[in-house]
Amino acid sequence: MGGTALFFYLFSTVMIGAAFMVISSRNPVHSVLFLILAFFNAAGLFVLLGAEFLAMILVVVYVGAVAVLFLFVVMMLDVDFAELEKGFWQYLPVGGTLVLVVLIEVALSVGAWSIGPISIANVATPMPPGMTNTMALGRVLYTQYFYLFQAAGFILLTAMIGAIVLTLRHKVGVKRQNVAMQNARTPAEAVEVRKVASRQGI
Amino acid sequence: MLTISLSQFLIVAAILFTLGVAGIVLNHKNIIIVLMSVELILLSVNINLVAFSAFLGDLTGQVFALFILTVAAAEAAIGLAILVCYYRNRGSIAIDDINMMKG
Amino acid sequence: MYAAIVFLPLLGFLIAGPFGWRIGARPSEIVTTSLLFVSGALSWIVFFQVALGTAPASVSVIGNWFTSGALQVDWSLRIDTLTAVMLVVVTTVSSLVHLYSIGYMRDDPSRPRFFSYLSMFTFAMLMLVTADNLVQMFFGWEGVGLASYLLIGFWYEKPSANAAAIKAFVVNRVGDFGFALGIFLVFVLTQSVGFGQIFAAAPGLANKTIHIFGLDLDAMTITCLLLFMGAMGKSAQFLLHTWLPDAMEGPTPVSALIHAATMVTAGVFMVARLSPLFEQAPAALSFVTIIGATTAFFAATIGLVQNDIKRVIAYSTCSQLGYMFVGLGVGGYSLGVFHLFTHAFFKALLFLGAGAVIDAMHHEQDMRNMGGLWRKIPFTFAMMTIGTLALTGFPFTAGYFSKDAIIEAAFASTRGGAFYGFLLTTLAAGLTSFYSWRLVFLTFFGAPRWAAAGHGAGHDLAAHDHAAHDHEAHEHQVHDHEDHGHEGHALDPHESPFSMLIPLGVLAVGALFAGLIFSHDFIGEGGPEFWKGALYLRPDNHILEAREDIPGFAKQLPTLLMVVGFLVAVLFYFLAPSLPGRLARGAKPLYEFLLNKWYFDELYDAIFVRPAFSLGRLFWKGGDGAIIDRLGPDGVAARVVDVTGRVVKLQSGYIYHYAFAMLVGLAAVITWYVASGVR
Amino acid sequence: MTSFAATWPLLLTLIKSVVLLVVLLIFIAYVLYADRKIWAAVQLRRGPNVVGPFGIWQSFADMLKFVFKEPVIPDGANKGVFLLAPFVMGMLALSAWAVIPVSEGWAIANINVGILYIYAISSLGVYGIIMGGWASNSKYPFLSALRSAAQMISYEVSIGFVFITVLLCAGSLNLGDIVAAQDTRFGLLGWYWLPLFPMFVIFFISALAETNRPPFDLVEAESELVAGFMVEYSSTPYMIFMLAEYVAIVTMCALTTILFLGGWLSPVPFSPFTEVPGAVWFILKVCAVFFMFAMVKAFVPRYRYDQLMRLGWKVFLPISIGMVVVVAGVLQFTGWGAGMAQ
Repeated sequence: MGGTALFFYLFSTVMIGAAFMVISSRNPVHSVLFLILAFFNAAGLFVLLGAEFLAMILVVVYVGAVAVLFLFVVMMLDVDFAELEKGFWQYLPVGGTLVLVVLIEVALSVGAWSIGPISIANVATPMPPGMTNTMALGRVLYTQYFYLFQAAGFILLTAMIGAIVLTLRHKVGVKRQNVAMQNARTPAEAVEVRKVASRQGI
Repeated sequence: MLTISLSQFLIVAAILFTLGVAGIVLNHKNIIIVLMSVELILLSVNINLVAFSAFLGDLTGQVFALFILTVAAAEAAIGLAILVCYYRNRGSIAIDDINMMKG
Repeated sequence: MYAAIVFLPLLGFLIAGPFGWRIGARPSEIVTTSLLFVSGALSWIVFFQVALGTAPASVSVIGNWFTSGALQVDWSLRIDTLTAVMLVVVTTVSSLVHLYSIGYMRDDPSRPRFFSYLSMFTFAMLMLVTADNLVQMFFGWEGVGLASYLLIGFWYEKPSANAAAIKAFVVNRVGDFGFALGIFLVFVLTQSVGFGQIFAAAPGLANKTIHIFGLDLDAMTITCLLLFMGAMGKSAQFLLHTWLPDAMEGPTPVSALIHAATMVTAGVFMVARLSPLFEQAPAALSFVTIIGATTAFFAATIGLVQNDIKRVIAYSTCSQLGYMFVGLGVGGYSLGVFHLFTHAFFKALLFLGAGAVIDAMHHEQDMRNMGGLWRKIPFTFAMMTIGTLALTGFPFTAGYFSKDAIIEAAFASTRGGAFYGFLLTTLAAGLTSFYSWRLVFLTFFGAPRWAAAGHGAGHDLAAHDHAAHDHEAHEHQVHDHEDHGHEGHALDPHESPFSMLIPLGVLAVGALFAGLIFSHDFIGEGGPEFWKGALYLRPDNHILEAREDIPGFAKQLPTLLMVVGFLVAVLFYFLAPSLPGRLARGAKPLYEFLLNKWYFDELYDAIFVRPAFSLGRLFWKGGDGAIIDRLGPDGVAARVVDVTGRVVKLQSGYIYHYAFAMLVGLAAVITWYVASGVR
Repeated sequence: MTSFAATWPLLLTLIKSVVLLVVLLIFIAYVLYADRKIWAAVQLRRGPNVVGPFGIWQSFADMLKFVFKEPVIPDGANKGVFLLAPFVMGMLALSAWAVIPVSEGWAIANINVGILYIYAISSLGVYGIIMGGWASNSKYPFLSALRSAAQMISYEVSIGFVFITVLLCAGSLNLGDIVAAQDTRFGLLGWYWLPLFPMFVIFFISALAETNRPPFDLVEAESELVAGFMVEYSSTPYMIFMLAEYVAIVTMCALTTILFLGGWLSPVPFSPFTEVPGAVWFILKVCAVFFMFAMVKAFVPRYRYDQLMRLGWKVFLPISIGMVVVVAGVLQFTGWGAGMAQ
């Protein structure tokens, strides 16, 4: 009984608390760290839901890559973050009320949600029994959703190229190592042997 | 096996979503927080998808969560790259300064 | 062979037009001219076979042009005696003009263009005369109009040439509008535009009425009047004549070819071709007679006082076209066509001779600056004299047969307006004689006014705008020929090159003998065998026979007036050279009236041009600017600017504003969703 | 009783974890000792030899020394993050051991996505470094932390592709299954180091870079940067950093063993060798791999930073991607893949 529920409430509470800290903490570095915490707990929720592959991928992609990126940027940009925090409380009453209204309404509408028989009957890709989550996902991904998978790959490629193009700056005057050239050098070119007359120097 | 119902997951996701929205609406200064809020919103969507997937026994939800992860990663990379460019040009990342469509 | 006649000029045009700049001027001239001569030779063969021989009239269909419902239009060549006559006229004059142009245009830099236009004109004219339906005829009609426009404006550097070209084009549009309406009406009445069906249906349409503008009008009369309107425009008849004198801005060969021998006679040809229709509309024929007679007289009066050598001949052309219409109007279609035929020879001769004079005088066109030229250019003088004799109707020359026949027919006819026609044409015969001889005397006799008097010194009579305008014209030409020397002292009139003199000779032969040779066939007893039904006469139309039986005085009257005109001319310009000036001063209002061409240009300017301008300005400023633009594009644009000016304020550029707006929307949607319970 | 039945698995896991932790830490102590001894031997020194016979208590003496020193926290440092960093690092390093099977079935959590878990955990190692470097509020640690983070992320990519080739061959993400897949009648010749030799080499070198071992120890380059991102750390936090580093090194050794050297399997598949407990073979193999680590540290000169990056992105990444394609192609067209069996 209690184990799963316990973990659900643990993960959920920590995640929501961390998410709240993400948007409210004064220091963006703390925000990023709380974001990481939130993702960790979300991964825990995924494990509870039996989506272990996705949980791991969430950690690898979000925590291992995206959050690092955020951290890099936050740390490297020399910004007076205290200055950036002004105005948060000023807008809280209106914005907060509106957000709260939305939250309550959504909670009301999804609170009594149950899955109807029609939905059960219309399952597109049922989970195959006796197969690990990873393998089942892979089977679907590489067959039924192969083109989407390819498209996702292209999106990533585009994003990579875009990010590089946007941020790459070619510095002038930087000496760079050309390994091929170094390897191609022979002693004949590299070393010059001279006979030096005594007391003359070169 | 689960004693937790679907609607509990949905409510958790809803809370996460509203927190993300609040982060965008309330934050008037720091665009990095806005980007992080977007990530939170996407995370809440992923939780919804995975929860439906688990309770429905349908893998499609997880597949799409995977695609959302892809897009979110791309979005973060591009967004931050733009941010870095912007910072280089303006020396600031305050949202108040980012209100023109031309450089 | 028929197709070759028609399409060889097209071939010449296609070679000299697009490729003329590449192959050079001389090859272009040779190609177009030789193709035209081939075409001309073939035309004479056709003439001998079809008109004089026994070859049957034929219609050969080349291909379908377009088909739309009942309207079927073919490209076809209709060859009968009428066409054969026109073929001969067109190709002969055209080929001679081509040849002449080689000499006349020898210094012009854009000769390939000129020759390609000439060939294109010839092709279009041939399409016109060989047409077997009204639409193809209209095609040729517009084609010659286009060529005319291009050739009048050939020296497009001259503003006056451009203005004349535009004037010709616009005035012709008025006529063409009527022609087009006539074609529509014909189609409405007969469900066809092919001549075969139209002519077959024509007798059945007599006395039929159509309901139009709340009136019941005689269908054939309306149709023929509309068609005749086209002819009036093209043939420069009274009211629509104003473009022809201005068209003299074009090079002289063009004047000879287009504005004397061929294109302007298209109206005459059209009426003759459609004789089956006109025969069913006596009222229309009366109108034709009246217009023709008026033109003949009115143009002759203007011709009396003009000083520009080409303009005199141009008004003469106008006048002679009037004769032709009188001939047609009294029912003697063959008379009109015969006069067309002879007129082509002597008028082309006169024009080309005038061109030779102008060439000799280094592009001086004002007769007051000529004089005594007969010693310098005797051959040209001889040719011009022959042309003048033919024009004035000296016995046994071409004009004597054709023109006098028309006057006799007008006397003999009992149709409405026939006597009016007789009266005016007879008077005009005398006037013709006067101004023709005046031209000859001023140009070739008397003291040479070109040697001593510089250019412009001869403007003893009131200088007026068109003289100034001519001045401008030849000044331009002189610019092109700087080496000729323009001032009087360097002027040495010389005989033209052979390429110009040979056509003169050939045409002179035609002018002298065409009437003598062909009058029997065209208008005499040989007529029926000659025409073979190409011209339709109603059974009750006996004008050709009646013409023979008129009283002697009526027969001799034109000749008598011709002699009187000659004698007056001798008096004015040989015996008492001071007389014209005194007369002009004595009857100044009349003189001015004639000199200003009955004030037609001013009248049209006041009636049409100025109101059209002000109407256009009204529409432009008031209609387009104040209403359409203000309420339409400008107004919409201004409102858009206003609205966007306000909307822009919503676009703060701040992300959180947008996010907030989205959140509000989201909240509203969810609230509605929850409240209405939509599941 | 019911509550005991319910909490028993949890309790069992806890006991297992504690046992593993203790054994691991003792093992680490002697790994450290071995590292210093080997290095000294190569350099013809004697190494630690004072505390106890042959200096075998040296590591414990060091630990006591660190623990009893005063922790110094720099002024202006972000205190929370500063103290959090070493704990994050140590915790992550240790948590990787939750899924490593020391012998058949001897794993605390035998999860299906074991290798992915390891990958995720190792990719988090960078956080300890970044947090430590940033929280120190000092330029040198910060720069060092950024370089270190970049280095780790770079080599993680090729490690990921190495994992993929192994996974393709084994057909499972479970570490136990991967070892089981290497259990052939060819003994040590059937382990993956031979068929995947290029990947084995790449993995070994990448593991060095991933753990900041020489010749890739640019982060803390003793002779040049003093201690890299750990400059401001002292006493217990410093010790935990060091501990975490060595745990990570041993983790990499264990991973090399599992992926390429047959885990707990006997090198020759017949008695009496198969009678020896799997854990013994496993520990022996881990020690052998660590010996290679130590030897590399001793005799390979340090890389320059740009050369390091070049090696990672321009040499290893293309080779490993190419190998993924080649291996997948071979498996597809020969049908050798264990994963294909299902």
